[in-house]
Formats: sequence, C-alpha cells, structure tokens
Amino acid sequence: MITYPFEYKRASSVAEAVSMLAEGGKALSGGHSLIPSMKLRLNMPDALVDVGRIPELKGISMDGDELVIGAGSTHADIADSQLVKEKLSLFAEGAAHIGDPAVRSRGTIGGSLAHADPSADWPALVLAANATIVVTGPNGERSIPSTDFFTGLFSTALNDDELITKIRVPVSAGSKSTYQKFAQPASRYALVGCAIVKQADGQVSVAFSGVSDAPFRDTDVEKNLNSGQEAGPVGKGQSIMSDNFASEKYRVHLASVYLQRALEAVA
Amino acid sequence: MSNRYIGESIKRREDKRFITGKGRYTDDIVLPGMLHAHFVRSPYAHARVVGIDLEEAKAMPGVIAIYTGDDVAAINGVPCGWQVNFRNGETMREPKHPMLIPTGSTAKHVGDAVAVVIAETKDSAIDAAELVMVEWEELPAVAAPADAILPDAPKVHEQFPDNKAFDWTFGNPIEEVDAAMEKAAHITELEFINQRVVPNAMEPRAYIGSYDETSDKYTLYTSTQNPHLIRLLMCAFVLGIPEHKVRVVGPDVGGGFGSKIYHYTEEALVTWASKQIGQPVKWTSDRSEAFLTDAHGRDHATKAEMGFDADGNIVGLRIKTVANMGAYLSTFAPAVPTYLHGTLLQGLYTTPKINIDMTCVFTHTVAVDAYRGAGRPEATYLLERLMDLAALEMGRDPAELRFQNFIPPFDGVEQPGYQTQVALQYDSGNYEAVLKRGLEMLGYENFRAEQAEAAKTNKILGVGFSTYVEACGIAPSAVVGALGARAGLFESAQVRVQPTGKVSVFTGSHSHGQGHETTFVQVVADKLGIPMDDVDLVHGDSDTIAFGMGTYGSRSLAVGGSAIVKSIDKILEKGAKIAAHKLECAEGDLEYAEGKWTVKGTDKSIGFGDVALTAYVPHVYPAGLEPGLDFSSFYDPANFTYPFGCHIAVVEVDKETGKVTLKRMIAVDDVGNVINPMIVDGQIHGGLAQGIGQALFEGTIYDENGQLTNGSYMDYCMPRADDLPMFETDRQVTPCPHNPLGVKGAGEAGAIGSTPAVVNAVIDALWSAGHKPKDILMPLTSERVWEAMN
Amino acid sequence: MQVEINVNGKARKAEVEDRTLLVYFLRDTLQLTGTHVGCDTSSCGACTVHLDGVAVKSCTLLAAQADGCSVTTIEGMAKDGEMHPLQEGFRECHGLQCGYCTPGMIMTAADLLKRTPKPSETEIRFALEGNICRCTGYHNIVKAIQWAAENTAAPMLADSHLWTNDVVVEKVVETE
Amino acid sequence: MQLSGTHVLNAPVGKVWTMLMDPVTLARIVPAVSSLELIDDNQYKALAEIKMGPVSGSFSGNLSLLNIREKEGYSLHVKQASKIGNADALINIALKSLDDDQTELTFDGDARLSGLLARTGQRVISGVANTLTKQFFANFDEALSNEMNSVE
Repeated sequence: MITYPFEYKRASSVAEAVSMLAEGGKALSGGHSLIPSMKLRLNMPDALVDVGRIPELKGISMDGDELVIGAGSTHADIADSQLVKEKLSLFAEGAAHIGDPAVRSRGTIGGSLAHADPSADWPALVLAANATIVVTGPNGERSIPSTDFFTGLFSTALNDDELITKIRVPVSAGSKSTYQKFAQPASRYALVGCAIVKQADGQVSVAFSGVSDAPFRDTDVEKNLNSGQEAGPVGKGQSIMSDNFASEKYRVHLASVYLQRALEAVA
Repeated sequence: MSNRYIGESIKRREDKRFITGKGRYTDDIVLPGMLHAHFVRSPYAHARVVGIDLEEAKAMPGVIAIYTGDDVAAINGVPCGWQVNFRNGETMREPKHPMLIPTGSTAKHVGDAVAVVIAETKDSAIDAAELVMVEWEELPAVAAPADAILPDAPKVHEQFPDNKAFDWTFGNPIEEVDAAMEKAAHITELEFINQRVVPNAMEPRAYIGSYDETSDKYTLYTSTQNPHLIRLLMCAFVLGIPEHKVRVVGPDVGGGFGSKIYHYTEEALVTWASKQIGQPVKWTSDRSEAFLTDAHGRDHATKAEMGFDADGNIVGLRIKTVANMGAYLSTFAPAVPTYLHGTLLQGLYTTPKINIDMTCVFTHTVAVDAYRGAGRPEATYLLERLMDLAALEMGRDPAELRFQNFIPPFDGVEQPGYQTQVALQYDSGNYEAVLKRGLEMLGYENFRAEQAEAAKTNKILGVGFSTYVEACGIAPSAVVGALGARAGLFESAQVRVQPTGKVSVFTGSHSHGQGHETTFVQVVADKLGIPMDDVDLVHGDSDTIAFGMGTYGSRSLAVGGSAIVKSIDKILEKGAKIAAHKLECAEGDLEYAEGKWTVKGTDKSIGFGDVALTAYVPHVYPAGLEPGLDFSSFYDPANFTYPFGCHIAVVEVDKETGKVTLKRMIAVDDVGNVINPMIVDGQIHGGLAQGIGQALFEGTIYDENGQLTNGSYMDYCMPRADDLPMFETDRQVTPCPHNPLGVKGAGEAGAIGSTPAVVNAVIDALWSAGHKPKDILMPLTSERVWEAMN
Repeated sequence: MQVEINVNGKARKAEVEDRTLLVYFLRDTLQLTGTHVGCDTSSCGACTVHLDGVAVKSCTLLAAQADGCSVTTIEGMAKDGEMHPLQEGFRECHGLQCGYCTPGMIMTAADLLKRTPKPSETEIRFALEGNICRCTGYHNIVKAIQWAAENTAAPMLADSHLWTNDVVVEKVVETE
Repeated sequence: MQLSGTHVLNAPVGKVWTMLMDPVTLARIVPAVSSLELIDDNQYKALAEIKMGPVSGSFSGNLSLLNIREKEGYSLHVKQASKIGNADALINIALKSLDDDQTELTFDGDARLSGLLARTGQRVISGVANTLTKQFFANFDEALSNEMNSVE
C-alpha cells in the first residue's frame, strides 16, 4: 500500500508549522490516524506538515490548578506520566486503553483530538474532564472549551490552518474519575466509552465516545444524577450509530451498562 | 533400529532463519529487471464491463504494459481439480474463470480482475491502475447460498439460471432415513449457518513470473502449498506450455490454511506476462485484495435433524444443506461439501441411518474452497451441536449421551476397521477414552456445582463438548479418483545418500510452518541411525524434486513421510547387499542398528558412511549391483487416516452485555504416533485458535449487493492474544495401522473440534440461566448473545 | 528527499520519495526483508521495528519521520552471533510456525520486556494486542516471552544495547 | 446505507417545491453534490468534493428526478463514482404542508456503496448517514433563509 504523492515538510516550531499549514496541507503528528487513511487512499492531502519534533508541543506540567499537556504527547507519555497518574488518573487510565503498545508509542493526544474519530477514546476523556483545547493559528492562540470542540463526525472547531498546541485540564482535589470502555473486538476502538469525573461535592460530568456521530457530554444524564435522580436514558437527542458489531438498540443498552459500571467505579 | 529422535520435542531447525529475519518469502525476492503488477478489480459484485479506457494510465511514467481481458482471451481459465456430478448424472457445471474479465462480459464478485498494469515500480503500477477507467453496468447480485436458489435470484452465470453447480446426495437412501426418523421418540432439529470465514494467512499471496528466452524456460516463484500441483495445473490447463519448460518454486511461505493450495489467475498471469515483456513480473497482494480474492472457507446453510429412541440411542440423521461455491469453482471446491463432509457425518456414533442432501450453488462472491479442516469442521459442527442440544432438550448429560452412542474401541489390527454408513472405513479408534480424559481435565463433577452458583450472578458459566473424527492422510488415489478427483493424491520422496554418508532428502510435501525440516529429518535420522546433522531436507522446488502433491489435508507426514520411509527401506536393502559383500557374509546374517550393519552375534560391522562411500567408489563391490545410493519412491496410501479427539470449552457470559470470555479450552487429541510432540502441540494450538475464531470472532459480512463490508482487520475480527487462554492439551496414541509411521495427521484437528465446543458452551451457559436458545448465529458477538437473552 | 537513518548500528543514507513508508525503506531500499507487511490498516504488527528503542509499526510511519533516528530491525537483534533472549525463547518454546509474524512479535516483546522485565501472562497478552499470529494460537508465543524473561537478568533486557545494535542518536531538533 | 429523516421547513409547500425543482438550490442542499449541469429532462451531471474526516474524494456522476408529483414529492436518484468507491442512492422525498408557513419534508432511501467505501467504511457508515441527513436539512434551512432574506 502506498499513499498518493504529497510534499513532506517538517516544522521545527509552532510558528513555522502554522505558516506551513497556511500554505495548505495537513499536520502530521504521530500519524496513526492519518497515515492509515492515506494508505487506503481515502485521504489525499497535497502536503503533510510534520509537527512531531516541535519541542513546544511536548511536555506535561502543572500550571496552577490545571494540568497542561503538550499536544505532541503520545498516549504512552500520558499513560506512563507520574504527574498524570497523581493529578488526573483518568487520563492515564484512558490513554492506556488506546490501540496497542506501538500505537500508544506514536499516536498523540493532539492528533487524536484533531482527527475526532467518533469512536476514539480521547474525546470522551477531555469532555468529561472539562478540558480546554488550546490552538494556534495565523491570528495567534485561542482556547476552545472541549464542549465546543467536537462539532460532528470527524469534525471539530479547529480550522485547517490551526494547530492544537496543548490541552489544559482543571484538576481538583478529592475528585474521582474513571473510563469504562467496551471495545470493538476487531479494531479495538470504543463501541462504547464512558468517562466520568466526580467532584468532591458529588457533582458528575459524563461523556461518551463511540455512541454517536460525535463524542458528547450527556447533559440529561448529568442533570439527573446531579439532582440525586437515577441516570435516566443515555444519549437522548443523539443520533446513535449502528454497525456490524452493535445496532442502535444494543449500543444504547451498552452505554447504560457502562454508565452504571462507571458510576460504581467512582462511588 | 535405534530410536533417538522420533517422539522427541526436537527444536525446529528452520527457526534460525525466521527469528533472525533471514526467512525468504516470495515478496523478499528481487530479480534483475523485475517489474511489478497491480490489478484493476471490480468494485461491484456483479457488473458488466462496458468499456475500458487505458489512455491516461498508459501515459503514466514507469508503465510498461497494461493488459485487459481481450489481450488474454486465448488463455484458458483456471481449472477445477475435482468433478462431482448432479445426482441425476448431469455433469457438474464448470464456468470458465477468465484471467481478466473481457469487455462485454460480467465481473462476478467484488475483486474480479479486469486489467493488470505492469510498471517499473509497485508504486507506479498502483498509481497507474487508478487511472484505468472502466465503465461498468452494475447488475443485481446474490451473496448468501440460501438466497441463490430462490426463484428470482440474480443469475451468476446466464447459462445456469438455477445457480446450481451441482446437487448431491449421500448415505442411506432417504426413504430409509425417513422411516427411521418416524419411529424416533425425540428429534432434535437445528437450522444454522456455518458462516464464511477468510483464511488470512499472514503472508499475503505473492508471485514472480520470470521467463528466460535463451532456454525458453519459465520460473514461477509462488507463495503456495504445492509447487508441483501449480505447475501441473498452469502448464496443462491454463497456459498450455510443456512442464519441463516450467520451474515452480515455493520458497518460505507465510501460512496457507488451505488458501494457498489453489491455482490462482494471478499466478498464470505474471508467468505469461514475463514472456510478453521479457522481464520478471512480481505481484504481491495487499490485505485488502486478499480479503477479496483469496478462496474463503465454509459457508453452509443447513437444516439438520437427529432422531433418538426413548433410551437416547441415535436412530437417524437427516441433513439438507446449501453450500456456497462462490462465483467460480476453485481447485478443490466441489470435494469440500461432498466427499470431505458427507463422508464424515457418522462422526463417532453408531447412527444406523444417515442421509445428506446437498445443493452447491454459485453466488456473486469469491470462490469458497478448503480452509483448515475442509468439510470435516462443518460435519463436526453439525453433529456436535446436535448432540449437546439434544442433551439439553432431553434433559440428558451431554457426555453421557455421547458415551452411550460411541462406536466401541477398535484397533484396526486385531479388530477390523469400522465401516460407516457414509462410505468410509475408520482405521482405528478409541473414542470413550479421549472424552474420559477430557472430563478428568475439566473436573466435570465440580463444574456443574460451580455453574449453578454462577447462574445466580451476572457472570454465568457454560461448558461445551465436542468429540470428532476426521479423515486425513489425503488420499488413496483410486478412491478419490472414483469420487471425482482429477489428480492422484500420492506423494513422492527421494533419499540421496552422498558418498560421505550425508543424506539429502527431497520431498514433494511443502512446508509452510508445519516444521517438516525438523520432523522429516527426525524420521530419516532415526531410521538410518545417523545424527540429524547429517540429514538435510529439500522441498518446494519443482526442478530439484521429482514430484509432489503438496501439503494440505493433514497429509504431509502420513503420505509424504511414508514415501520417505519407502526410500529409506530401499537404501537399507541395497546397503545391506554392499555391506554383506564387504563383510563377506550373507545379507540374512546382517542386522542394521546404530548406523551400521553388524553380522549377527559377532562384532564384525560396517558403518553407514563406509557403505555409502563404497556405493560411489565401487572398487570392491557386489557383481551386477549398480553403483550409487539414491532412491526415489512414490507412496499412495491404502486408506485415509482417522484422527479423533475431544475438545471442551468453558465460557463465561456477561449477562448484561452478552460478552463471551473463553475461560478454558481443553483438547485431547489422538493423532496416532507422534514424531515431535512440541510441533504436534503447536499444530493443535493453532487449529484451536482458528476454530475458536470462527465460533466467537470471525465471519464475512456481505451486504445485499454482495459487497464485503468487513474486508480489513479493522472490521474482520481476528483472534488476538488477549482473546485466548492458555490451552490445556493432552494426547492419546492409537497408531494408524496402515502406514509405516503409524501417524494420522495433526494439522487440522484443532480447528475441527473447537468450534462446536465453544458454541455449545455459550448455549449451555444461557440454558443454565433459564434462556433456551437452540442456536446463535456465528460468530457469537456480544450483541447476538445478548439478543438471545433478551 | 534525503534521509539518514541509523539502522542496526549503521548509518544509512538514501534518497526516498516523500511518501515512502519506513517499512519499504527497510525492505526495498536496504533489502532488510525481515520486517514484513501483513495488512493495510496498522492492525497486524508484522512490520514492528524499534525507533529509538521503542516498538513502532513501520507501515504507519514515513521514512521521513525516522530521518535522523535510530532503527532496530529483527536483523539487528542478535549481537556478535549471539541471539537475543527472545530469539532463543521463540525457538525454545516453538513460538513460531510459518515465521511471518515472528519478527514483529519479537520486536514487540522486546519493547515489553524493556518496560516490564517480568510480565505476567495477562500483561504479555495485553502487550501483543497489536500483533496477529495465525499459526500458533499465541500459546507458545506467551511461553516464549516468559522463557526469555525467566532466562535473562532484568537489567540485560532493560538495556537493549547489551543485546541489540540499538544506537542512541541524540535527537536533534532541526533549526534553520 | 440507510438514509431517512424528517424535518419541518419554515416555508409554504409551494416555496419548498420550487426550490426542490431548482438545480442551483438542489446542488446547494444535496450533500455529496456541489454542482449540477442539466443534460436531459430532470437529469443532471453531478460533481462533488467530499471531505469527511479521514475520507476525502472527488465524485462525479449524475442525478435524476423520478416519479415527480407536483408539491408532493419525487425520487432522487444520485449515482456518483470516485477512485475510492461508488455510491448509488435512491431517495424518496415527500412533502406535507403543515400550514401556510410550514412544510414537513420526509425522506427515506438507501445508498449503495461499493469499492473501498463499502469495504472499509462500515465502522462509521451510520454516522456518515446521520451527518449527511443533518447536512441536507441544515443546507435547506440555510438556503431558505438566504432566499427569504433576498426577498425582503
């Protein structure tokens, strides 16, 4: 398998990457979503801007009450990070469930978010954690709340000439969290992924991957739970996906089961 | 004769090259001037080629030639190697499978090739192939076998409007079976689909055709299970070139599982094209193409009924099946649902009346042919599902029900072989013993209590049994010839003793993971009483090996190994003449052991090496005896061999999600004598994984237009390491009475017994929790199992 | 473009197309054919190599992305004629049959043992999630990896240089 | 790929019908079509650039209107071919006047995919169908509001 021809450019800084993207092309981070689709010739960018070696995109640190994760951090970087394990175990737990070891070693959080696969794991994690996606474009930096970031199937609020640079995640003491995933047996993508963050005061945020065209926060479920009710039906108002492995009906059922399992895990 | 190697787990000699990256598969081979082929394939299951525009593609840099169906119209289609006629005597329908679909004709499955681009690099061939503009007229398609026989089904071949390749019946006359069933106290009835699976050898098919003008000779490197058979089919039936002008080499081959037995159009095309262009041409399939073009396996839609008397004795078995052949008849396809399936329906039981009614149909899908087990897994699935279900329905213990109906033990020596109702005569068997051993390993008594406890929770447990017998060591030529085989199924071997006593063995059995380079050498070294280091095995090259019928049907050691033993016997016989001459005694006074001939009762002896040297330096030599020590033999087996065994699965089912977890997989197999236990265990393990794969994970999904919707590993679920437990295996040995090694064959056993065991276990789990499904469609995905409970 | 990649301890320079995947650079340009291609979707792991000491799927990586890095393939796993413990383990435990997936399995397992020198059966199976074998049913592959872990001192496994031709290339981020 | 949806458009049925019969509007609202060129009665040559996440491609083919029932509906037949696969969709569109300013548009149909799209797109096919449906209605709403604005 071979991709269509394209021009490979390597950026050494965010500024350079943004100026290269302005000329067209797609950002290449770990490439674990992009390159497979290009090999199948489902995707044919004219140019790839390799952002894999930009030092500014690396690194995981605390900034006040926020954990700041460089967009170029690999899933393995995050799964193995002592800091993430301490401050936001949800991310370490979730990252450890992505793909397989080789994928985790190359795939990055920024690349995964930009790709916005409806069944990827990161979207549910960042949504439940109320993260902010920081992007840089020709007009400088802007911050997009994760709840505004995912706009549809493989669609995000990211413009073609923008690059995700970091993910800022609020960290609060006493919170509990979990990611419960029912994997599609062949691809190991989420048929249902349920991420929950429960604050010290008992308020929960609940997000799903794999269930709908786009990852989503289930605000109905949250409202019910946060007012002391039963969770109620999952995915109300969402268009539920169906495929060879899970019909709409079964997917909704799985989502309810996994929600319950997640709630038990943070009880 | 000494015995140092047979029965020992000798580490494999072939491993060193594989673990160091020095294995040499077809795609690793680079020939000077080699070009690359890429095929343009039909995106539709059924569509007419209205026109092909090559202009843009031809203009691409690096493109050397583009051929379409019109260019290769003179080449014959790939032939079918087995003829099964209609029950009314009408000849089997054998539509031509053209090399490339010509303009005006129809492509008959997604992936059917219409053009081939040959270019300097693989990349440029791919780029140019995309620019070949084919105008298609899409036509209605049919993919499922049961749909193909409906009155309004789209026709696969216009000339055969009923879509039938042939129909067939076997066993006792249906009236006798009907009469037996009428008297049955209980009939267990099961309608099910034995779904289509994709063999998925990890090395995709790859071929290099190379023509040498000076000698007018072709060489084909091919990822095949049988180089000689490919040469025979390609020369005699497809290209019409003399065999001595073709060399076929099967280098290291990355797995076959049946899919690399057959002769494929691409093999003939690269060979043909290399002469047209005068340069070698390579084609390597990618995985996506493999899903569309490799022969698939199974694909039966069956209704089966098993009748029991009031005591639980089986009184009859009645089966109606529609089997999918795909769009064309692949090399061995007609044999699989018929003589490799119908003849195994006796199973291990004394069933007195058996009838099978089989309809084999064309559909707009890639061809179906033998896949690991080939017909025997389908037969075993049918029988063993019926047995466990009958036990559940009648409130009987499934193990007890089997014990009651087993054929009693027979060794084939003191006791005669067992004559079945479906033509075969089993060689030797002891069926109770393998099930007893399986139950011991399971700890059956405790299991039922554990299951009852689990039934109260959300994680319920089930156990599934499966006992099987299969027919291996394929095959006695006269028998299969009478059944429609168009080839003999013997094997050949040459044992060449070099002047220094070192030995080269040439076998027609091809090794692609089975470890022949080790086991065959164990046999030779033992029989000759010399170190294994003194023996090398050569296989896979039609220029160096006299003949071969290849590796499939668990036949290599039973048939190919027996041919080697025959040659060794000849070596020893001649060696004894030389030794007697040198030792100045009568041949009858000699005994051979530890690599030397000794005059009985004395210490006078001569070593194997000395005899070998004498044979090539015949200065002091028996009068009239030819020099040299080199013998070829052909071995045609007297009967099939009949391995058998017992597989038991334990599963846990998550009641909330339907997810099945395989907790234990127990396999007690009797494959006759064992040359290398480590390798036999490995064969069993691999077979188990494939059988489990069919039960829980694998299966093609065609949509109503004949599109394969899960044609990649992202959607076609291959069993992975974390899906499987450690396997619990044990062995029993009932030697084969009719071949010199007493071996029966171990290659397919694992894939034959395991599938029904796993499905039975899931059904058992559900029954334990009060749900009573008779069947769940394979593969048993979480959703299907959940549906069966809701 | 021109790439320079240290492969099995040797600096290799070559002109490649921008779209060249690392696996084809290894197989076609360098003729290191021990690294195999088994699928199109990054699913099977037959192409696994080490990039700067970490297992990656070379079919999902551009040669350009490996420019300036160090790559170890199956051909670089034995050192001075001595097999890597995993190579020994696969042979010892019959962890291979047709051999096609084996290089990828060994490279993935080597990565696992570096991180987790004494893995449990579950950890091994989980680590092999991205590598498909059609022959062995994984049973003997698991045993082969356990064998290597048991028969080698942990520090030896962790420090791959003792066993392989891994060369640590100081990762230079290119500036102007 | 099953395609179905119902949506209330804020326009009288006559207006909606006129728009549905206008090739310029049609090209704007039918996802997977970016331009239409009349080749015969109710038959158009259709071109499209599609970009949906990892999938992008240029499609060309034709679009035809069948079974036309004035202000009640018609069947839309779209055939598109591309390097990555072909699509053949037959969609029945029905209009129902709710009141003077509102029209309910219902569609129901099936798109047959072949080639790579069929083989590898399974995982997200229902998401694609949903997305196309949403796009169709969003485009229609947008076209309507543009129309209204220009009228004002």
